[in-house]
Formats: sequence, C-alpha cells, structure tokens
Amino acid sequence: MSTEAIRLDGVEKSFGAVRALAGVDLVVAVGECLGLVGHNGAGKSTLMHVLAGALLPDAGRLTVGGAEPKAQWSAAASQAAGIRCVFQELSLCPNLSVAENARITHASLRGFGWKGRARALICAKLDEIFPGHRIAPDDEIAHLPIGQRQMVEIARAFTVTSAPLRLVILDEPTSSLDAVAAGQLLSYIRKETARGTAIILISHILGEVLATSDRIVVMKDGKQVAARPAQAFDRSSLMAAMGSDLKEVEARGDRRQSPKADSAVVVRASPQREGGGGELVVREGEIVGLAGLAGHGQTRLLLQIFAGQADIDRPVAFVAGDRQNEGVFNLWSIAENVTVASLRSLIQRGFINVAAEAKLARAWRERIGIRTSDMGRNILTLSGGNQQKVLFARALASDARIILMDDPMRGVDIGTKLEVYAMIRAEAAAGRSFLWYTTELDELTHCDKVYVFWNGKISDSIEAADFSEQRVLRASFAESGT
Amino acid sequence: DTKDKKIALSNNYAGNSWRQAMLKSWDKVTKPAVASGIVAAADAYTTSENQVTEQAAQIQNLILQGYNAIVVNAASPDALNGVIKQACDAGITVVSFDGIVTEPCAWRVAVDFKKMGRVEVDYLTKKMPAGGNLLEIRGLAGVFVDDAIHSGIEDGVKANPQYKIVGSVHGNWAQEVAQKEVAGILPSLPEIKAVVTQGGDGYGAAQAFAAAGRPTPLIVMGNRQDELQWWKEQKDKNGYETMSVSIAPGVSTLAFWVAQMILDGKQVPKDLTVPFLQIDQADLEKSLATTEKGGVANVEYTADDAAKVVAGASK
Amino acid sequence: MKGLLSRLLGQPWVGSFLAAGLVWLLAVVFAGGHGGGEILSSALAFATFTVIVGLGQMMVITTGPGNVDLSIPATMTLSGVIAMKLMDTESALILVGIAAAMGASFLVGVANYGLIRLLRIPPIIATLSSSFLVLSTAISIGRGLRIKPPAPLADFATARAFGVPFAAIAVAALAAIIGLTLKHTIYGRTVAAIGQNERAAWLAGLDVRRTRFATYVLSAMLAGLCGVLQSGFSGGSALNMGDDFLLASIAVVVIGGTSVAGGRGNVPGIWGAALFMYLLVTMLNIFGASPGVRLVMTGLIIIAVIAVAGSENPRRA
Amino acid sequence: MTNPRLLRAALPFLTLAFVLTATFYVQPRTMSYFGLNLMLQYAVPIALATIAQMFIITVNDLDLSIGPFVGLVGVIAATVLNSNPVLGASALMACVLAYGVVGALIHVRNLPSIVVTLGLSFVWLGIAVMMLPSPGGKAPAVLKAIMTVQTPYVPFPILAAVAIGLVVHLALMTTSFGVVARGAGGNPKALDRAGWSMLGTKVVMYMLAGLFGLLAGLALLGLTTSADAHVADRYTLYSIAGVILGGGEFIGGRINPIGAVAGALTLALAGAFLIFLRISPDWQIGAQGAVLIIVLALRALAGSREKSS
Ligand SMILES: Nc1ncnc2c1ncn2[C@@H]1O[C@H](COP(=O)(O)OP(=O)(O)OP(=O)(O)O)[C@@H](O)[C@H]1O
Ligand SMILES: Nc1ncnc2c1ncn2[C@@H]1O[C@H](COP(=O)(O)OP(=O)(O)OP(=O)(O)O)[C@@H](O)[C@H]1O
Ligand SMILES: [Mg+2]
Ligand SMILES: [Mg+2]
Repeated sequence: MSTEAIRLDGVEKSFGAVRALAGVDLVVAVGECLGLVGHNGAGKSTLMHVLAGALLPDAGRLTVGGAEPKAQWSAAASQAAGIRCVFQELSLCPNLSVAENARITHASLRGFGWKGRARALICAKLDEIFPGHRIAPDDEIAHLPIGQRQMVEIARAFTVTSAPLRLVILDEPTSSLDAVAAGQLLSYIRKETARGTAIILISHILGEVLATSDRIVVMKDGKQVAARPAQAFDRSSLMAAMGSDLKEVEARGDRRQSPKADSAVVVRASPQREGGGGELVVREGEIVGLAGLAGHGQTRLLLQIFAGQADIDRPVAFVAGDRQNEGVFNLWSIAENVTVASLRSLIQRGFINVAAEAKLARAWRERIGIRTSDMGRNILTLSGGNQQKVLFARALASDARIILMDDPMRGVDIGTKLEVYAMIRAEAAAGRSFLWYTTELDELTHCDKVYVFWNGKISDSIEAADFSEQRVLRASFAESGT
Repeated sequence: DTKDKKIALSNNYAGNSWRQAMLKSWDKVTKPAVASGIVAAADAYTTSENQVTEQAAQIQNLILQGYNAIVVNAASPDALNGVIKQACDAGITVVSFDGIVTEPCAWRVAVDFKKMGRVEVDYLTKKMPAGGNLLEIRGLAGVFVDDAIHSGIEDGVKANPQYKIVGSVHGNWAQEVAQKEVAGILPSLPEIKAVVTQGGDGYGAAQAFAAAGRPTPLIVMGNRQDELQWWKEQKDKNGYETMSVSIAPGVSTLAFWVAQMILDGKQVPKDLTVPFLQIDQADLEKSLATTEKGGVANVEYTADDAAKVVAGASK
Repeated sequence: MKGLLSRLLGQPWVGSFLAAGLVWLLAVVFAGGHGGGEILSSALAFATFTVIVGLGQMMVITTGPGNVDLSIPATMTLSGVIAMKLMDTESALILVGIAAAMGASFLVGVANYGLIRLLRIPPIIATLSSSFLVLSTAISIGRGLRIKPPAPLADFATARAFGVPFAAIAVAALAAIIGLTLKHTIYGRTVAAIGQNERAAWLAGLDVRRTRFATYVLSAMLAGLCGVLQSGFSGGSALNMGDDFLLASIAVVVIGGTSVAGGRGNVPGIWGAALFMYLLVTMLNIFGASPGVRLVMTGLIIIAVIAVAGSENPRRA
Repeated sequence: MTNPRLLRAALPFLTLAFVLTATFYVQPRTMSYFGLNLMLQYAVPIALATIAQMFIITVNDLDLSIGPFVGLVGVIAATVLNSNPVLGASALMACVLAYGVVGALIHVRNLPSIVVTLGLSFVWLGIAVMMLPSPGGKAPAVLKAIMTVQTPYVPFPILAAVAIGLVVHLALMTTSFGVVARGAGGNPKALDRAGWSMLGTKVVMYMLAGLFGLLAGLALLGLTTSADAHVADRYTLYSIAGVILGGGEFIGGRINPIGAVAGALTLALAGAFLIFLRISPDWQIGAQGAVLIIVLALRALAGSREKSS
C-alpha cells in the first residue's frame, strides 16, 4: 500500500487569459496534514477544485493512492476515491435539513430508515468535532447562521459510510468560525490525521496553519514556491515565502491615538432582544469592535443599526462577510460591484458617468490590490479573498460616515489584511467611524473599544487600555457581566 | 304556476361586448318578470374565463343552491355533460342556448352556426356570382362555434367552386386580433373579393385593408355597432354593399322564457332553433338606429315569442 | 473587425433578430417573393404594442425570480376603456382621456405593489388577483361598449411615413430611454441589483422598496399607454383587447435575452422578439396550414429558436 | 407562543379551513356528503395538476404548458384510448416521455423553462386541435366510474386529495430520492459537486410532472365525460397559484406537497364561495381576485408573526 494519499504532477489550469495554475506538483502523504497558504488568487481553491473533480485540469496527472484513477476524473470519481472537500464557498442545500444534507454526499444513505441513520451520523460527527454545537439534525440550513453552516459542512466532510476517508480538503474552514470552534476543529484535525486520513488545510490565519500542519506548501501566482515541514517555518519566514513584502506591524505597540472622548456620538444602539442588554455607543472617528462567540447577536445588531432601528448619523455602509448571500452581485463585473454604493456621486446630468465610474473602480483596484487585469470581468472570476476586497472597496468608496463590518476579513490574505487595517485606521483618523464584528481575536487589538456579546446581549465593554484576550473570552461565556 | 321557482343563468365569459349585451338583456327581461311575480328569482352568474372547469364548478354550486332551472351558455358542448347530468338527476331543468350542450336531458335553444357560415357564401353567390378569392377569418381554434361556422363556409365554397379561399387566419372573435392577423397575411395575398367572418372581426379586417392601402372587399359583418356604423359610412360614400349576420345576445331571454314554460309544466321539445339575426342592406339604417353605441344589434324576446318558437318546433 | 462581429453575435439579443429575419425571409419566399416590405411594415406596427408592454414586463422580470406582472392585459383594458369613454370621440378631450387612463394605470401599479409589499403576496398571484379586480372595474365602467377613438388619436396611432409607423418610431425612442435608464441610472442599476440578490442590494445601500414600487408602477403605466394606443389604432377598446398580451409580454422579454432569473434586462431583444413573434404567425398563416398544425409549428419554432440562441447565462465552474 | 415555523407550515390548512368555514356559513347546504362531493369534485384534477407543477417548481423551473397538456391527455383518452386502448396508452406514455425530453433539453442547453414550456403549450394545444377540431369524444367508462364513485362516509374527492397529498409527501419529503430532488432546487452546484447527475434528476422530475399531468387529464375527463382541447387552459395559472398557496416558493426547492393539495382545494372552494355570495355579474370576476387576496393576506399575518419573533 502506498504512503501517498494523493499526488498531482504538473497540473495546469487557465480561465481564458488567466493562468490560475501554472504547473503544480503536490503530494499529500497518508495521515499527513498539509498546510496550503498563498495570497488571494494564488490558485489554492482552483487546485482543490481539480482534486475534488469539480474542475478538469488543462494538463497534468493525478494519482490516487499511488495508482492512476481508472475512470475519467469527476466529482463522482473523486467521491468514490474517498476525497471530500469543504469548499470555500459553502455547498450545502439551504432548503434541506442538516441530516438531509448529509444524505447528499452519501449515496449509500438510502432505503428504509435512512433518515435515522443520517441524523445519527451527522450528530455523532458534530458532537465529536464541535462539542456544545447547538445544532439539531432537523434544523434547516437556511435558518442557521453562517458559522453553524460551516460547522455542518465540516462535520459532513468527515462522516464515513461506504467509501473510506482518504483525503479531506478544508478550504478556509475557520473563516466563519469563532475562536472556540476554530480551536475545536484544529484539535480534531490532529486526531483525524492520527487515524490515517490525509488533510489539506487552507487558511490565511498563519498561526493555525503553523500550529496544525505537518508540512506547509506555499503557492504564489499558480505555482508552488516553497514546501517545507511546518517546523522549518515561522510566521515571518512564511510571510516572506508568500511574497508579502510588508512587515507585520506589531499592532499593540503601535496603538494609535484614540479619538477624543468628547467627539460626537454617531451611533447609539441597544440589542433588541427580550430583556435587552447593554448599550453600544460609537463616536466619530472611533473603531469599535464586536466580539464574542459567533451567532450571539453581533450580526443582528449590525443589521438592526443598518435598518435604522437605532440612533445613527447617516450615511452608513455595510461590509458583508457572507459574501455569497449578502455581498456580491453575481452577474456584474468587478467594477460594477465596487461602484454600486457610490452611484450617487457618479451622476452627471441624470446619468451615471461611465468614465468616472471606470476611474473610481480602477482607483480602488490599485488602493486595495484587487488581483485582476480587467475590472470589466465578471466578479465570480475573482478568488474568494479578492471578492471580499471588492466588498471592502465598495464600502470605503462610498460617502458613508459609518461603516458596519460583519466579520469582513473572511478569506482575505495576510498581506492584504495588514493593508486594510492600515486603511481603516487612516479612514478613522479622517473622521469615519467603524463598527467591526470579528471572529479573530487579533483584530480586536485595532479597536478603541470592544463590546463582547453573549446570548444576544452585550456582556462586557472593554476600553482599549484594558483589553486582553482573556477578558474577551471570559465575557464570551458570560462569566463576567456588566 | 312558477311564482316560487328560481332560475339561474350560468354564463362562462363576460369579456366581450356580445356577452355584456347578453347579460344586459337578461337583466332587462328577468327583472320585470321577478317583480311581477312570474318567477321568484332569476340570478345571473358568470365566471371570468371561458373555461369548462370553472363553469362546471359553478353549475355544481347552483345545484347546491337549489335552483329549479339553470339556463346555461356552455363553454363546451360536451365537456359539461357530466355536470349537466348531475343537475338533471337533482331534478333541475337545464336549458342551454348559444353554447349548447349535447347531454340529452337538457333543452337546447340552438343557432345553426353551420348554416350561418353557409348563408355568408350564399349571399356572395348573389352579390358576386362571378366568384373570386376569399379571405376567411376564423374564431378560436378548437372551439365548437369556430368549427361549425367554418364547415358551413367550407360547404358553401365546395358547392360554388368559383370561390376560392386563398387565406385563413384566426381572429379569435376580437377586432384587434383580426386586424393584426389580416394585416400580416394581406401582403402575400392576391386580390381579395370578399372576407367571410365569424362575428366581432369584420371591423378589424376593414381597418387592416385600409392600412395596407388595398381596395376594400366585401366584408361580411357581425352585427357590432361599430361595424354597422362603418358599413353605413362606406355606403353613404360609395354605395358599399354587404350583409351582417350574428346571433342576437337577447337569445338568453328566449332561453329564460323556455325554462319558465318548462317549469310551468308545458310540453317543450328538447331541440328548439332560433334564427340568427341577419341585417341586409335595406335594414342597415333601422338596425343602426336601434343599436346602442358601441354595442351589438339585439332583439329581446317576450313570453309570447317563446311560445311561438315552441309551437313552431312542436309541429 | 472579426472581434466586433463575434462580440455582436455574442449579444443575447442578436438571436431574436436573426430569427425574425429568417422567418420574414421564409414568409416572403413562400408568398412568391412579393409583399416583403408591407409585411415588415405591419410587423413594425403591431410589434410596437408588444414592445410597450414588454418594456414594463422586462423591468419587472429583471427585479428577480418570481417577479412578473400578470395584470398587464387587464390594465390595458381598463386604460383603453377609460380613455375611450372619457374622450367620447371628442378631439378636445383627448388629453383628459389620456390623463385619466394613465392615472388609473398608476393606481393599478400602486395597488400591485401594495399587495406585494404590505400583504406579502407573491407577485405572480398578487398581479393575477388584482387583474381580476381591474377587469371588473373595466367592465363596470365600459359595459363592454366599444366607443370609437377621436380622429386625431386614431390618426396618430395609425400614421406611417414610408411604411414606418409613427408609433413605432416613438416607441423606439421610448425603448432607447428605458435601455439607457436600465444601464446608466441609479434606478436601473438598483433594478438589476435587486434581481441578482435582493438582500445584497439592500445591504449595499440601495433603495429596494422604492425601486420595486417604481417598477410595478412603470409596468402598469406602460400597459396603460399601450391600452390607449391600441384603442386608437384598432378603433376602440374592447374587454378582451389585452388577452393576447399576457403570454406575449413574457415571451418577448425572455426570447429577447432578458434573464428569467432576474438581474439582467435587455431592451433591443424585445424588439427582435416582438417582430419574431408577429412574423412567425404571419409566416404560418401564409403557409396556410390547418389550425392544429399552425399551433404545433408555432410551439416548435419557439422552442427551436430559444434552444439555438437563447441559453441562459453560461454555466460557471 | 406558537412556533412561527410551525404556523407557516400550518398556514395552507388554516386557509383551507377558513374558506371552508366561510362557505359553510353562507351556504349550509354544502355541509353534507352530497354538497362536499359536488363542491370538491373538480378540485381533484386541479390538485393533480398542482402536484405536477410542483415537481417542476422543485427544480427551479416553471411549467406554462401544464394546462394544455391536461387538455391534450383528455383528448387522447376520449378518442384513441377509447377506440384502441393499446395505441392510446402508448400515446399517453409518449407524452410523459416527451416531458422528460423537454426536461433534458432545458437542462442540457440551460434554457429558460418559461419560454420552452410556453412553446410546448402551443404544441400540446395544436396536437389536441388536430385530433379533435371541435369538442367531443367519449370518456372511457372506467374513468367515469372512478370519478363518480360513492365512497362510504367520506366523499371520494376528499379521500383522493388526502391520498395524493400523502403519497407525494412520502415520495418527496421522506425518501432519499426526494432529498436529492429538493436539493437540486436548493443548490444545484452542490449536487453536482457531490457527484449527482443533475440531468437525471431533472428528467425524473419532469417525467413525474408529466405523469401527474396525465393523471389530472384522466381525472378531468372522468368528470367532463367528453374532451375539449381548451378544457384546462386555466390550469396553468391555477397550478402555480396552488403551489404558492400551499407554501411553496418559486426558487430554492422549498415545496410542500400536502400544502399544495390544500392550496388547490382552497382555490376550488374560493370559487364556490363566491358563487354563493351572489355578487352582481360585473363584480363576480373581481370578487375572485378579492378572495385570493384575502386568503393570501392570511399569509402576511403569519409572516409578520414569524418576523417579529
Ligand atoms: N471561474 C473562473 N473564471 C475565471 N477566472 C477564475 C475562475 N476561478 C478562478 N479564477 C482565477 O483563478 C485565480 C486563482 O483563483 P483561486 O480561487 O484558486 O485563488 P485562491 O488561492 O483560492 O484565493 P483566495 O485565497 O482568495 O481564496 C484567480 O486569479 C482567479 O481570479
Ligand atoms: N429591517 C430589515 N432587516 C433585514 N432586512 C431588511 C430589513 N428591511 C429591509 N430588508 C431587506 O430589504 C429587502 C426588501 O425589503 P422589503 O421591502 O421586503 O422589507 P421587509 O424585509 O419586509 O422589511 P420590514 O419587515 O421592515 O417591513 C429584504 O429582502 C430584506 O433583505
Ligand atoms: Mg480560494
Ligand atoms: Mg474566523
């Protein structure tokens, strides 16, 4: 029996003029956790689509368990070979229940009593990976927040019925998970590899890749540029390998001047839930963080503020994190997706000024580094992280004074993140206010004030000076109350 | 004696001037009949679309409401038979008119649509015995009336081979549709001598000819006021001659009296025929004067008229 | 040059024009090579009406799946009935009649959106229900009587210059304006955005409600305009004058390259498809087939045209 | 507090109960075996057509041809099937197959179903008119017998409706195939990635629609006893309305078979209710619209409850 779970040789894939994969060789050993990192648009997801049979490569060879696959490579063949993939853009059926979605990937779940088996299967896996997950097998996916959807999809990928598990691909699995769930997943990955399953972990959070993987492969512009055991990397050497020429700013040391405490209040809101619970205040020029476990009311408060059920100085813009459902306009070009919130300023004699629109779009491509040669291309030709940058650009390009951000860094690569952090700070200094929900504790260090949510209420509010991760975690479980 | 009997009108379509006139005639004749105690009620029911299923449901509900007689203008001659039978079985007198039904238990106040088609060609043989090219405007494909009138015309043309139908379109008994279809086919046609129609389509055809700049042929009209008006204008201008033929909307009132007679215990044969209403060159002014602006030439019937029709059929 | 040609051929509306041209050619050939100009001229005249309602229907369909205006035929009828009744063949009253007809259509649009928004009734059913009420109103106002239009209105509706109907020219201008609106105004962009993802449109700060409201009103008012014009054109209004437009308004929009799934409208295609639909019927009439055969052919040709030319947005990996 | 999702699921039935009560109130005579039987007979073919439409809506398409198809089935059954059962049965089977072919065409060429089925509606109508230029034909005696059977205690239409709803519910909502079919409406890409054949799923769903259209045609013929090409033109809109009344949605594979049957019954009853109201003929058509609006307004009430919680 081969020790290779899967092997790719010289895989190439182009989309029109875009060379997404320029000859990639990749080997994943049995029981290995391979970390895959690279900038947005490096080709990671495309490579995974090839592995999962969702895309056919233009050139290259694929071997599974040391042997060429017998049949034409396809989604079904990949399934049969024991390859599972949690795609970056989730692929659950929103109209089906959790258990029914398990059925979708398991052809063998049929016949009498299949539903009972499906329920048991998915529940057991959820319990194993995410203890305390609060998901019922008959919940309809559409009614779950995005974090729980991601948990379901991850759990589903690890369930086993007829075909044994060979390789599980996790494409940015933690992007919508809170710190606790992400930790649970990472420790489960180590358990699963110990059982002999190979895992590919794609993430832009370098810490988790460094801590979890056995080996790390770095991709850049469709090619593999480095592959070393994880121990051989540290944060900065990994970033260097990714080609990020930015120095990571030591956020805490570089704390910016907080805006004056007496600047004007621009948002005053309290969560509308039975019992209420706390009040949130944002002042002009402030960056305010919302923290806590996913699904505890942060997004709901942002929507409530956006819908105007709060005291707020308009105009306001929203950066969606669930870009599939709340962000991108699928049929439009990248440029149109950027400018949609700024149209009012582009009007000339009643009509949108085409030249000005194109100019605005180009300006933002440069400012935020959207990786495309042509802003007239369809938005879906962008990699996930680049789509997210478009949503950022949309909000920042608008005339909004207040920007609401719903875990907006999902899938954004580390280099860009640093640029965006800097951009947010500059905009705040210029008088814009940010209300920033994030699932990444690190990001809270950029905030002047942090509100922690628990069960729909604000359970703690922390000034920058008093900030500590422990205090956030404690408030996330409502151990401290205000 | 029918003073505590209730009669219902089951109608399946109200979306054109003919049906509106029919409902109006019904109202005009039955209101006094109810007021003077001849019958207890004479309610009109109509559905929105020309649909068998809706009308069937409607009749079933009329059965449930306990009417003694149902006067029905049927959406289909056969497809309502099931429910008509149910009504008969429930002891209800069913009288069909215009759109008649074939269920044997029902009475029929019928117009011979086939003959109506034949009459059009017969008229032509007198008007232009030399013959010529004809354009036929038909009704809605798949509907009984369309098929009947068409076959009458076809028979007429077969019997008079000097006529040739060189084009045929479906005007669906609507001026707009007839105008549209005729306008489309006209450029491809040779000189047209006459247009044979089914009613509600003659004026549209005339407009299409005018728009195409073609000489106006003899167009058989369908008793609509705007058609008669147009005819009159042409006549005054250049002595234009044609005829107009259609079924009078007031036939609903004849059916009403027939139903009343049956309820009254009179012997009435199952099949009655009413003549269609034909307007000739000589009657034009008179008919135009008695026709409401924008309406349809009409006659309403009295109880005596009905008795005469019945007597005629019983002989 | 070659690039230009292939880009042109890639446009979703080209197919409908090609189909229209082909059908026209067949009709002319079968007619013995004459009458081509006249056929085209009457096709333009009648396509004009379909285009007017098609423009409104396109806007509605572009606001997303499930959005369609089934009240167009009834609105046409109501507007035609009101206009003819008020004008009562008097030229002096033309403007009054038009104003009243457009006012009534506006109210229909408001009512449609009200049902959709306040009662949360799915648009298909909301507009279907309202169409019944609108038709009843038309019946009770017009009593099914067919009143002639005043001469100037009829003249305008039927006038042609060198075979090109004035109305067609006016509607071509209207179509151009709507095309421009769709692409280059905030309203048009919002319509397309809502059609792709209503929630994202809201979160992008677009005014979802006002736009949907305006769209249903626009559709109703275009239907009303069509009702007045059609009454002028064919010598009066009739209760069934809109019947033909129910499916036709949807068909020309979709055959014309507008996405049924919403988010992508297409104006030129409506013209192509309207001409195609008219010429198709004409061609089959000229062939002189029996009614059954004609219907079957109509259906098969529509399916063939859409199968050859009208693929929805190409599948993405 | 009632569970809003439960309320939403129960809505089609509450609506039905509401319309039924209103009907009983204005015309107590309907509250009998005979009354219910009469009033609901014609709801059976509508329910079947609604289910057919629902199969198509499940995979995010719309069938504008179901009405004329039901008419065509009636024509075939009243003519060919009567004179030559083998030929008639194969013709009917061919119709169902044709549905499958259309489904395949729509999927493979990625066509808008609205236009394809609009074209198809002309085809069905044309064939029917060719076979029967003027209404006529005769229903096979079995069909008549089935549709007018007098079942003990509970009228046949009610039993039939319940049976139709339950069978389809079991097939679509509880079996493992049903999950794939609904998933195909919810997220076709996910199905594709999981290795399912979207083509196969679509063809099966279209053929099921054809099959239920066939049953609707036969049931309707059993009631009308003779055929008419235009008999069911209205079914297209009715079936769509029925699915939506029953809690289904146009996009996303969200459907409710039992609700759809209830929706169809509601539509049939709403018509009856109006006739009992004795409105002036002018407004009878408008009243149909008003009743639809009132019935659907109930949804709004429940919807706002769902939202506020
Ligand atoms: N369907 C497509 N059509 C055209 N270009 C595409 C398509 N899918 C991906 N690309 C391009 O291929 C390149 C690689 O994209 P891919 O999604 O693999 O990046 P990635 O490494 O996963 O990035 P991210 O970290 O942002 O998810 C990008 O330039 C992207 O724009
Ligand atoms: N208060 C809100 N919360 C969330 N989404 C909203 C809100 N108001 C509007 N939207 C979004 O805008 C879109 C269009 O809104 P619509 O006009 O249907 O209002 P709505 O959601 O019914 O709002 P409301 O409940 O305030 O009447 C919806 O799809 C929804 O996503
Ligand atoms: Mg990616
Ligand atoms: Mg995260």
